[in-house]
Amino acid sequence: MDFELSQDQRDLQDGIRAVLEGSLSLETSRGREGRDDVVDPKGWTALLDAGVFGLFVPESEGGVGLGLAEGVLVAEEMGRVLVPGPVLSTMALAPILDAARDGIAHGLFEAPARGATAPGLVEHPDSIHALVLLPPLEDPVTEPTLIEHGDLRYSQVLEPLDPFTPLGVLQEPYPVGVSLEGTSSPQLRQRAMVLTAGFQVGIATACVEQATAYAKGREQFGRPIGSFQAIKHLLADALCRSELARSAVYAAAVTLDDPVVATREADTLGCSVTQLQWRVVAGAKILADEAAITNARTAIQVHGGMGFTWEVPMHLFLKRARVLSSTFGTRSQLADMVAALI
Amino acid sequence: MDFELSQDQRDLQDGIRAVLEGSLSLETSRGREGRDDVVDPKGWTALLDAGVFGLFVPESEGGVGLGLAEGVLVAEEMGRVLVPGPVLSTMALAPILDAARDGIAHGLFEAPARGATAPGLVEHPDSIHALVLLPPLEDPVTEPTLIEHGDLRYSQVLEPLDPFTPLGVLQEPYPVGVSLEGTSSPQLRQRAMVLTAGFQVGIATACVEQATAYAKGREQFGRPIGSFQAIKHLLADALCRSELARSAVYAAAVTLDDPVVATREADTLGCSVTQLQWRVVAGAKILADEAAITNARTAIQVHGGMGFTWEVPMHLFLKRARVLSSTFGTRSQLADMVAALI
Amino acid sequence: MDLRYSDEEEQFRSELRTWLSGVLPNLPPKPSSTDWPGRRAYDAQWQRLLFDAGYAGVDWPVEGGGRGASPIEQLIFKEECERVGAPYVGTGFVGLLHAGPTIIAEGTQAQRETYLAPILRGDDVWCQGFSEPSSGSDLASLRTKAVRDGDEYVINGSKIWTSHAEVADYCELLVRTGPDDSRHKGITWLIMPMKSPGIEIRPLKTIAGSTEFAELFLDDVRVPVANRVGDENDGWRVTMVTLSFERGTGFVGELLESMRILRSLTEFAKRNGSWGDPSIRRRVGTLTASFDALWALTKRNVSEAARNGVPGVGGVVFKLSFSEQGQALSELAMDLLDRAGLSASGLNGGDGLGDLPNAEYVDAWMKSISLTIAAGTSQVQRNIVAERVLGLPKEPK
Amino acid sequence: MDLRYSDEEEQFRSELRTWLSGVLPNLPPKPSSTDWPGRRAYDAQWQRLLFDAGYAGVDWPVEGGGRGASPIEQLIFKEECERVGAPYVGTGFVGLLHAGPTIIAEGTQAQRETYLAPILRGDDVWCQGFSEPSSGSDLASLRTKAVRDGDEYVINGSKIWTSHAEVADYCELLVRTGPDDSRHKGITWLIMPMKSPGIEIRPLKTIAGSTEFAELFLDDVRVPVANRVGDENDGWRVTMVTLSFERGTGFVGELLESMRILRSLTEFAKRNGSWGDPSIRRRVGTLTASFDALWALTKRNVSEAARNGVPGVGGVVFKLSFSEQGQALSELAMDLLDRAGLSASGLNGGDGLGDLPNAEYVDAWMKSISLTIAAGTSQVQRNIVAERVLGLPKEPK
Repeated sequence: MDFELSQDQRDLQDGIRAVLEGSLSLETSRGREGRDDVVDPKGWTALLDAGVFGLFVPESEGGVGLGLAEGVLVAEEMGRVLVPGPVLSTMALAPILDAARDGIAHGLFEAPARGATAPGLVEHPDSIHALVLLPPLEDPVTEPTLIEHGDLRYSQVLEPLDPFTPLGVLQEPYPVGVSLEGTSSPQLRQRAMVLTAGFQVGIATACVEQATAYAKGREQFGRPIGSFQAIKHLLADALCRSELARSAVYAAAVTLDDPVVATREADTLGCSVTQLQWRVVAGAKILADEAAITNARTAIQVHGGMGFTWEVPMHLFLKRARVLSSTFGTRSQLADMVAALI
Repeated sequence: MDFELSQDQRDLQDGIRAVLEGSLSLETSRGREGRDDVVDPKGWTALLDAGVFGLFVPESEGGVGLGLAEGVLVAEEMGRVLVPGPVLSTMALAPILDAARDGIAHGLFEAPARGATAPGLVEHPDSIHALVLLPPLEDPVTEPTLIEHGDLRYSQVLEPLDPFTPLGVLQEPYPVGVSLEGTSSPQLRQRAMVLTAGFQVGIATACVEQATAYAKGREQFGRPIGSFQAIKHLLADALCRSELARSAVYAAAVTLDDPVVATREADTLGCSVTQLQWRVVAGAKILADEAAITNARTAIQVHGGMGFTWEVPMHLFLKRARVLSSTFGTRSQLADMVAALI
Repeated sequence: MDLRYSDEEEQFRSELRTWLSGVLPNLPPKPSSTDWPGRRAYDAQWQRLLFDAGYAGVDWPVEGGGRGASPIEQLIFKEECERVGAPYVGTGFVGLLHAGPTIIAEGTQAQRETYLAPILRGDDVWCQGFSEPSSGSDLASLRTKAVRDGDEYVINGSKIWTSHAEVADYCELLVRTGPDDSRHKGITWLIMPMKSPGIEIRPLKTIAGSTEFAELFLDDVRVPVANRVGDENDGWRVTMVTLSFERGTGFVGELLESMRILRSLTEFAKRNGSWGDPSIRRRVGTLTASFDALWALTKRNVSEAARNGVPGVGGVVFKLSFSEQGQALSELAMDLLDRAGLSASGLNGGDGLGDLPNAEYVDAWMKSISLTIAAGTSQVQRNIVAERVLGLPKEPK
Repeated sequence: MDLRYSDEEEQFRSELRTWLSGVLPNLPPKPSSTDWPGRRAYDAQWQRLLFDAGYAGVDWPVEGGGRGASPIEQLIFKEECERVGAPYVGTGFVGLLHAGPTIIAEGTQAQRETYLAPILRGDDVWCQGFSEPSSGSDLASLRTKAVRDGDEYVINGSKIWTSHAEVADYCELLVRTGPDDSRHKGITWLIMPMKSPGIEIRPLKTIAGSTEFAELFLDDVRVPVANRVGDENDGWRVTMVTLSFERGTGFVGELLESMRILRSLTEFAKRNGSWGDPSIRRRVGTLTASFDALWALTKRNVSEAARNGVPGVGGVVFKLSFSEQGQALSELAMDLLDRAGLSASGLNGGDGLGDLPNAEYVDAWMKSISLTIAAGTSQVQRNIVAERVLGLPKEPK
């Protein structure tokens, strides 16, 4: 057992970070804030070239042949700089769809739970080539369906909360798509959840780092504000949240990757492997969502009035954290799920 | 409108405080810690002489003729020094029972809600002359019944959480008591709730005061621990909790005392006077319970290791706060009640 | 501990109600939040109506041209206006609540004659130039420099968080006239006409996407010495005097607004089915209790102000508590909206019961983030409670 | 990021399991928590069993007589023992986890030969004399004075929070040998035999009513200079060296115990009907996620210790987070117990499903209050995270 990153994993992390710094820094991305098409083609190509979309595709099929453990590292790095666009869905779909592994953007959409009154909001409607529709959570059997972009009917949302996440309201009834035969909806959903949680850990981490840097430099009352305990303790708690969430996300990724680990752990807890998988995935996303949202709030608070300005990017972290926490289960829904599994 | 204390009220407050300092200081009471009879006869007589038990009895009947506004002030002072014994129930019952107004100790016991699995715990079983049984909350019609002490069957609880609150487990079925004709169960319950909330505010306040005093005197790292922001902010938040709860408790008391105020406020909120009364009483107890429990936790934390010793009395505040928060509705139950009223 | 209003107070309320019910139906529609000239005109019209009815400067002393109402009447005034949705003070905010009272207390007779009446009538709009990019919580470190040149001060520097700058006629400005390190002892309070050359206004976008605020850049702006309120280098005291006008009614509008939102949220929860979830109901119940308590605390604060002139401890307790509860309310709203909270514009909920309230709630959520920051961060407020109320020792420097 | 155990690790686990399953059924019943001699005898017997099986000092280096297990094996050892409810280290705590490792690292050859083997065999019990009434968070301010007199130190002062003092043979004692204001630079680490004249032991009752701890009053206690570990005035460094033996497994027992309590609470909630309340279920779900994450964090910390010798950042993160989650767990238990939480002794719940678990939960609740205090308050821990991990500047003094 060695739950630290391997050298290969560290190299991957460094490599992705370098690619993002070069092509998709937050400063670069902010140039496309609020656009219906937030995806910078050059940045997207850099992700493709770095192997992000082929990450989960076997080497025999021309991919990188890695697992979710590596996937969450990549997602985390993307979260740190708030990479815009349907990147997580395209990554998650790559093992299933040839087009996605070639970097052709795809969206992933959960059918609302029965009785839900919220509108069907699809992300990046103008940027995706097709939309994969997941059946509701309570249906683990039905396979996902694929709807071509041309068949989608949606109205653009005028003021999306997150300027990096344009939205459309899907018109009902949703078009009937093509069933993706042989694809497990639960597996796809879990993959998307873990990647989302990884992105959230990146957000949570970036918030701690940037707020810490600000607290070291900003002076009030003749000293750096980071020398006040009130600020120190806000940031210490934030670090605890991101580190705890990171542990949960890494463990969830490894548990999904490695059946030996899953079997042994399920055995220890006295549950089935399926139950264990849902438990660790849902638990990881609860903590990652909480860490991202709360750390972003903390980062705004530490920045004081400046944190409340549009110019300082802290609000973008908070808004994206909100977007991601509303996908594939909110914290309440996931807590219900975990409770139902024990 | 003048929501500050009147001069008479301030005098009452000072007077009661002097009586308590003289006869029922916390140091004095601690001498009877853990006894089945925690009531010090001298202290009890001092309360009787000070008019505590006749507070709500009309002057024409030999009482003091005051209302709940004054009642909560008295309860608050008693909470500050953790007066032991069935004092709140005896006070609450005094307008109904001649014996109670003469200072003969009486207990008040809520019939458990339907389906409840918790044991029927009666407080101070050895000290009370009789027990008044309130019908469950959902029954506003049935009158309370009185059971003489001799008819009670109970087993003593060996380790009550609060050493100032001895407990007995009532054996079922409970004896059939004498109906207190003409007595409104809801009114009696509300009176008991507001007095309890007042006592909790006293606890919450004492915790802030004592922890503040400790933080000024205790030095670590070469300075008083109260000069560290971490401690300051714990105490500032504690003060906010007790002040907010105090406002709610005073307002609830005045609303029950004064039908003109109740009618106008019900009118403003668009509800009935009965609904308004339950709303303010339940709301006050929610905040008072929360303030007492959380401030006691804060006080222990500020005292550090010493706060975890039996010798330092902070744990007694916490334990009593827990006892009182479990009577006449927990915070969850009361929040349900408030929500049902709006 | 008396919550009954006196006959005089009831009469004040009843006359106000009658007047409001007559005047409100005839108001024009509210301009869009980005139409600054429209907003100024709308607010000015409302202020003129108040003026003509004798309600302008209800909290101002009579000698300043106000109504000189008691703190209790001020509370009634704010409560009644809020309950019927009367216009807010809007662009008149700084003039009516801050600059005007300061000039009454500390201005010269000539200044009073010049500036007070146009504020009361709604003719003049004021803005505030206090905070600076490098002086937020620590206002006494402000750097905007004023150098005496004959009968004028020549001012250079920048200000931030200035509301309504685009339409303001005057700015209440704090400048450094003492040495760089003079802190509280080297600050002067000036009236700066906004048409003075050298003022650049740059709108400051908030995270809610709105531009309620602006930055001011001052480049050799000349202000007559006659526009100084109080002595040179005595501006800190002048500013503190203004704070002492608070009568405990500062947040009445925000509190009643929050209570209204909580009611509408409750209705929404009942419509969309989430009322069936006890944890939602309990959050609503607990918030209701907290807002009721804040309303009771407001009455305590106002009563204390009526007795002693200032609201005492309760003011900062209110600010800290309300900031938390206001954020808890908006978090509840976002949780109830779920995915609908991802848009700040209207969305159809598809529940057959009309539009979702999402635009309003999402906007309120974003604005609520500033509750623990604006007008003194909660961290600074907690220090104030700990040191000034509880008497805990100051930190070493 | 590999959570598979190696074949060697699996074999270690499997042998341990076999041994535990053979030895546990034959243990005598546990003595009452107040029977100190009984507890000492029970713990000594268990330690002797471990010793004979080669598991004594599993985390000690081989040269100290221990097993020299890797951090991963140490984790496995603690996990397996906890899962089958093997006895805790109990009165052997200070000797095995603290004094022994310190003597291995810093003691003389003679000290090693004298003290180590009896600890491993369970023959000697040690206690700790570090904290003082006036030195809690700020240990370096300790005042217990040791004055050299020939070949002895003469010691006066008092110590607090000393576990198992009543049955201890030795005390690891920190004393001031430098000037009063010498702080870290004037502290010496001594081995004090508990049978020395001049030691008074006074039990210290905690809020849970138990006397796990005692105060020590030292009146002219004489300790040979030969009992000094490390140089005079170098005791602070010796103490810090001991801390570096932590391999990230420090809280494994407490964590697995919390997970067990959460499972039993869940069963209780299902029995008593409160499982029907979604807010209860969600608290259980969220706590489950948090404890699972803490378990994952433990594995990260142990892995880092296996690589670099120390667990790194994760240790203090674990302590802070676990303290909060442990308290959240016990608050949940108290909420579920409702009125039954008012007694720390057994009560019949009257639900026809057997006794309530109240005594256990109430006791756990009271003890959980110390989580944010003992072994470094959360306030001190947050400072450590902020300054040592995040690199934020220290406060002015």
